Amino acid sequence: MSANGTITQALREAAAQMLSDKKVGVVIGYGRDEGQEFSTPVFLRKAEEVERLVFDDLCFGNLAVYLSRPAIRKMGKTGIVVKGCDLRAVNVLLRENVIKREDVLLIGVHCGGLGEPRLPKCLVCEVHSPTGCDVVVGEAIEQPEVKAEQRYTKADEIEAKPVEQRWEFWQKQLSKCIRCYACRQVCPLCYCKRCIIEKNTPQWVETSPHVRGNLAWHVARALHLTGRCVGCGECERVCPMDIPLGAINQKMAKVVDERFGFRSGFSAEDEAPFTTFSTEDSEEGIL
Amino acid sequence: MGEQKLYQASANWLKSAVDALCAAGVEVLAPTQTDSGKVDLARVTSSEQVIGSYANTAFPLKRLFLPMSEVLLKYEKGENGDVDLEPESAEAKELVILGCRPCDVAALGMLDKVFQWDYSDVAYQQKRDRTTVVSLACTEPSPECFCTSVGGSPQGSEQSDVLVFGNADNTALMQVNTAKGEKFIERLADAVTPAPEGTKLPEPAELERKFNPQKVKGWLDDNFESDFWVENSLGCLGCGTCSYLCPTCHCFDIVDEASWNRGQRRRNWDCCSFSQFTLHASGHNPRPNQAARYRQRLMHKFKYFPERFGLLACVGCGRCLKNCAVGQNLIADLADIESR
Amino acid sequence: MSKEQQNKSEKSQWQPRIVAFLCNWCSYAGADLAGMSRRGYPAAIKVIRVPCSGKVDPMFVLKSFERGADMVLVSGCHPGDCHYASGNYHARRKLLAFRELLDFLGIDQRRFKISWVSAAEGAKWSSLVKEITAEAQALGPFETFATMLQGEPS
Amino acid sequence: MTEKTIKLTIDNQEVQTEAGQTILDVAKSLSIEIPTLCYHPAVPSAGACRICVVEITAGARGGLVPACSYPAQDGLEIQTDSERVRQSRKMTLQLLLARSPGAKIIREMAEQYGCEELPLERKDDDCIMCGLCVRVCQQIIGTAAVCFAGRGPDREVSTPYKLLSDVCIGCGACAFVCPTGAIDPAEFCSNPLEKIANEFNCGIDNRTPVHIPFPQAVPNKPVLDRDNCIHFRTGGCGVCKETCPAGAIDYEMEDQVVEEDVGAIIVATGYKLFDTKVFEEYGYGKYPDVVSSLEFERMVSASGPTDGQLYRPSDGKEPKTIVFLQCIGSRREKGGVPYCSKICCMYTAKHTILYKHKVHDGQAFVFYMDIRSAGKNYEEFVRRVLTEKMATYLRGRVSKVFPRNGKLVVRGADTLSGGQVEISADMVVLAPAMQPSPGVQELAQKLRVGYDQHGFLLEAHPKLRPVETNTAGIFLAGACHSPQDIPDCVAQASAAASKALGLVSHKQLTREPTIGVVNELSCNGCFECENVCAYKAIEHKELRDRAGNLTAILAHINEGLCQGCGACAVTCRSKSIEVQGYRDDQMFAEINAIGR
Repeated sequence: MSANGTITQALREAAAQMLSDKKVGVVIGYGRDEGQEFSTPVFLRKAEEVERLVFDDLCFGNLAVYLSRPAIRKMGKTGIVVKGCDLRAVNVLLRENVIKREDVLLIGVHCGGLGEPRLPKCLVCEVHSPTGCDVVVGEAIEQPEVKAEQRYTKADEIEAKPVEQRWEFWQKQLSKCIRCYACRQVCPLCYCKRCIIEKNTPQWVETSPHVRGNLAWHVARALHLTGRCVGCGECERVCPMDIPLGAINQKMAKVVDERFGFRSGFSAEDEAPFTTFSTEDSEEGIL
Repeated sequence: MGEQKLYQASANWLKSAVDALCAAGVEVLAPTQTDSGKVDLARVTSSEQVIGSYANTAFPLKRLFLPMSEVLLKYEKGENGDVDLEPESAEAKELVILGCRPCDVAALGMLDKVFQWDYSDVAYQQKRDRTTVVSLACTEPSPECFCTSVGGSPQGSEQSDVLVFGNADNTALMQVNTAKGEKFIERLADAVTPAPEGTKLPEPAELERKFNPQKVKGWLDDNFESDFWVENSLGCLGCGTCSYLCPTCHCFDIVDEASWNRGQRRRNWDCCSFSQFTLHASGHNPRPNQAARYRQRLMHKFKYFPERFGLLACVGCGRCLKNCAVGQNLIADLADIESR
Repeated sequence: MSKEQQNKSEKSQWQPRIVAFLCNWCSYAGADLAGMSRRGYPAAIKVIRVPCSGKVDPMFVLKSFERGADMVLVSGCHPGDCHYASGNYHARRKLLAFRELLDFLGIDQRRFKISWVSAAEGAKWSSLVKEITAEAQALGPFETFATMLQGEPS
Repeated sequence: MTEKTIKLTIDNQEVQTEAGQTILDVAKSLSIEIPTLCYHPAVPSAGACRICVVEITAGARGGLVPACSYPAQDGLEIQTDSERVRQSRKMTLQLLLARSPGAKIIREMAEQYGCEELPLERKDDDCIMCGLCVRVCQQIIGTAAVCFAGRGPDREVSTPYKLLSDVCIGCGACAFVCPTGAIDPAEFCSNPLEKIANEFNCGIDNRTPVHIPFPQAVPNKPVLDRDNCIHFRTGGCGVCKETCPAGAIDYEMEDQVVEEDVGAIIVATGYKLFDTKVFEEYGYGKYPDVVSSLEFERMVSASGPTDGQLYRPSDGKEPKTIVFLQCIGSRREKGGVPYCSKICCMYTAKHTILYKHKVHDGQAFVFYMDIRSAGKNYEEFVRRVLTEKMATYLRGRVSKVFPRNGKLVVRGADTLSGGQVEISADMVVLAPAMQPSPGVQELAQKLRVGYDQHGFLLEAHPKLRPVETNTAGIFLAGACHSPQDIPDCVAQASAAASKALGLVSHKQLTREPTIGVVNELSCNGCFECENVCAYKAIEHKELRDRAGNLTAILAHINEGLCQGCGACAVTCRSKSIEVQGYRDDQMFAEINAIGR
């Protein structure tokens, strides 16, 4: 049996066990829908349904997005299949009191990377093996060293352009945005009951999908995710207009990494960079 | 097809069309390759830019008539306190769309119903009036396509001024449906000749029917309250991708964007999947959860719209299932409904 | 008059619009002191008082650009002197990161200034405003933002 | 009448007293003076020196007895100054004089009793072998570091084997009690105490570890300097406690951090003087006769270290020529401070008068920039100094002070005559700039009040709120705010006190309503606001449904604690916190007005 096949089997067993033991009200995992280019989320309520569960090379999604969804929370304790990268999002949710640890049952999967060719995020993944899960399935995977300069290559690439070209680039990219908000909806950390975009007294961000409004929206999104974004790349994957949103988030991740030595989601106990400060922070550029 | 006329076009018809139209100062939109590798309608000035083989464009035609964001009027408060109102004047320039697909064109019929129902929407109608739609019959439907399930056809000519049946050797058979279509043919000049009497249209591409909308509606009529809505919407994230890429979805929001003394009123797309779409000022939300919003979307397309206008609000283009972030599958959902 | 000269004179006619968010306790008081000390500074600056530089949301800055500001300044107490103990430290983190974001998106960083001006620094305020006004004048209108709507899709 | 009451007669005065007292004690109570050397009230008497002898004429076996140790008895008749007594004392003193001719007290006593020098071998040893030091060390301190050693002519007070003592705790009690000043623990102690400079007198003299900090101290009571007190350093000594008649010394008392809830704070941290050492050309710290104005002030003070005698620190001679230099650091952008220290002109004028008062034939010079004498009667005061020629005022700066032939040469410019002047002076007095006390910035940061680049605290408004700060309830008085003289300080202190009373005399406190408010409809309960709140004003509010089940925990802002800084509002991503008065719609309205 392939590695993924073994994981699938183990996941089904674990899910069946916890569902029949009534330890959880629902297990969120991946399922296969032929005709889809990725494995889609499935929500299992009964042990008999576990055959729907799979783990394969196409489990791109970050299921942690569902942890804050009221419809899911109503079902009781949630079992959720998490890759190492997804776990980083869970850590942020824990840190921000969105979920309580006792309300989730984490089913960790050792994951060496997804997609063919591998997704860019998988190439620099530093959490092949999830830690702190309740159940872990699969064989532990050797964690290759990731150098600091590998982490933000996408942002680096854009940064290398002169400022005028960056403006042109983003003007072109952001003019495509149709404000479907898929980037927001798929983000596990965009859990606000009321998004800033929906605050209209006053209107923080223009809702019209013109460049000015789009720029404001993506700036707001980037700022709200600064020091929080775990780089799962879902926003970019789901963007129907193929805007390289991940690069913006990556830029901000780079900023907090370089300025404050902070990387999000590696622990639920971290202090987020924008909720704390150091008197030693850089003063450069202040008049 | 009584009034329809058939023409034969030579292999260089596309080049002639683009050249002739551009020379006449007509704006031409045709499928082109986007920088991210997709195919989408864009302004062209040369037939070189036009992409030949594609299942469908990334975006439906809708945004040409109901733009994502459209200025309806502008206003400015003068020194003396008077307010100057200036309705936005629509582009009157003639526009020809070359090579859109029959499903997207058919959707215009639904939009027409909405925007000309009790009041003729000027902004919409002006755009409709200036546009000639030259559609291209489908020969290779994509796996997501299901126009036949909703009463369409890979070579449906509904709302299309000219329907083109392309051949492998780039020659084409053109079916002209309207006066605007006639004008287009005239512009092609030598590149077209009337088809010989008795020329037959090619057989439409085969596309399996995946559900029966009548049966679906039957179930919808009786099952406003059903676990189906909750169970099938668990994965839905509530984004607007399906609606915004849908050729028939037409909900909009009107906003004023004003600074100190001047501003503009805009019509922007909106979407019933958004949690705030029906949020009342009181704080009450009649569609309080994603299940209710998902139900609304299906009900609107397959029950309410047909009840009001006698048309399904779905043309089977398959964009919603192709682009859904979580793989929500409308065909599967409707097939499920039918099986209930 | 040559075209160049004309442009030049038009440019010197043109007054930049600089939005300044000043914390109530230091920079606003510093600007006040400049006035009381009869130290002049260019009227191009439009002051918006905030309780603390830590109250300046980066979106305020962006909004100012949207509304036609050619330059935005956020000014607070010197580090360690915040009336609210740490507001300026928070501001420093957020605003400098925000400035990097603007730069990344292709927006000229020179359009967004951050400064520390204490309540005793009327002279610094006056010279700072003169300096940045001259810079804004040299940079010219912030057309990047002013013309952004032209790229609107149809 | 109890048995213990006894009656005796001293110098024909009848006296009733209790048993257990010595003749010396009784005589003291009658204010009859009996000279002593080896006696110290804190140390048990030994009758060693025989200076205190008195004559018993009746009531016991007659004869000479030492008053310090002979018990008072019923019926005694005593003469303290009879011929016999005087003869005895004279003889004793003649012998002591031969041994210790250098001891001041012996010389004085010997003179009093008309002693001539005897043709004896002079010992030239100040120690009179009274053993008071030995007794205090053994019986009071309990250390026994020194003792008599040797026999006969070799007898002396010494440490064992005359080695440096590591037993000696360096308390100095021996030296303190020694009548002749013959003993110095520094000579035999392996760890002697350093002299403690008297801070109030600018270190001109020394003080003991127990001291009254300054003459007008409130309360005017001695304090124990723990860092220097031998008891706290070694656990020994304790003499002060033994000898304090009021029993006021308590070594167990600890410094306490006192926490008080107060309604108002008045900051009156005063000033320090500019460190004039940075101006090497004036030679302060290098030449002992260059002193600061504050040192001069102490020197000429009647209650100062020299009892008002003015003499040069270097050689103790009276300075006949003195030069005062003003604006040392003041009004000096480079190396100094740009502001005027305000008080120097006036006190320098006063110093010239004081100088003239002390040294009638002395000559004073003042180098000044301008004379700033704004204030009631101030100009008149300076005018008097000038017209009465108390000092010669020279308008100009001094470029250098350097020694020459035992004098200090002051070289400077006289800008009025346009020439260079050189004054050969005995003493130079510098008037340093006034600066805020050290640590005032840290204090200001704690109190969250502003300060300027010099460290002077900022008032809320220079004209309208001069004694208030921007932080409610904190007021300023005195030189922490700016250089001020005494009347200004008093006026400001009175104003600050009135403001503080005005604040605390109300039952309810009125405060600014500009505080944060949470919108509970959109609050996510992420509590990132809590992390940025410097005032711990964010509370956790539990929301419950009608059945009492917990439905959510949301942020709530404590109205009393919130100061309205708005850090939470910016941190809140869902924009669920707004600061009243600075609401987002208000902010945006202001921003919108730019496009006007």
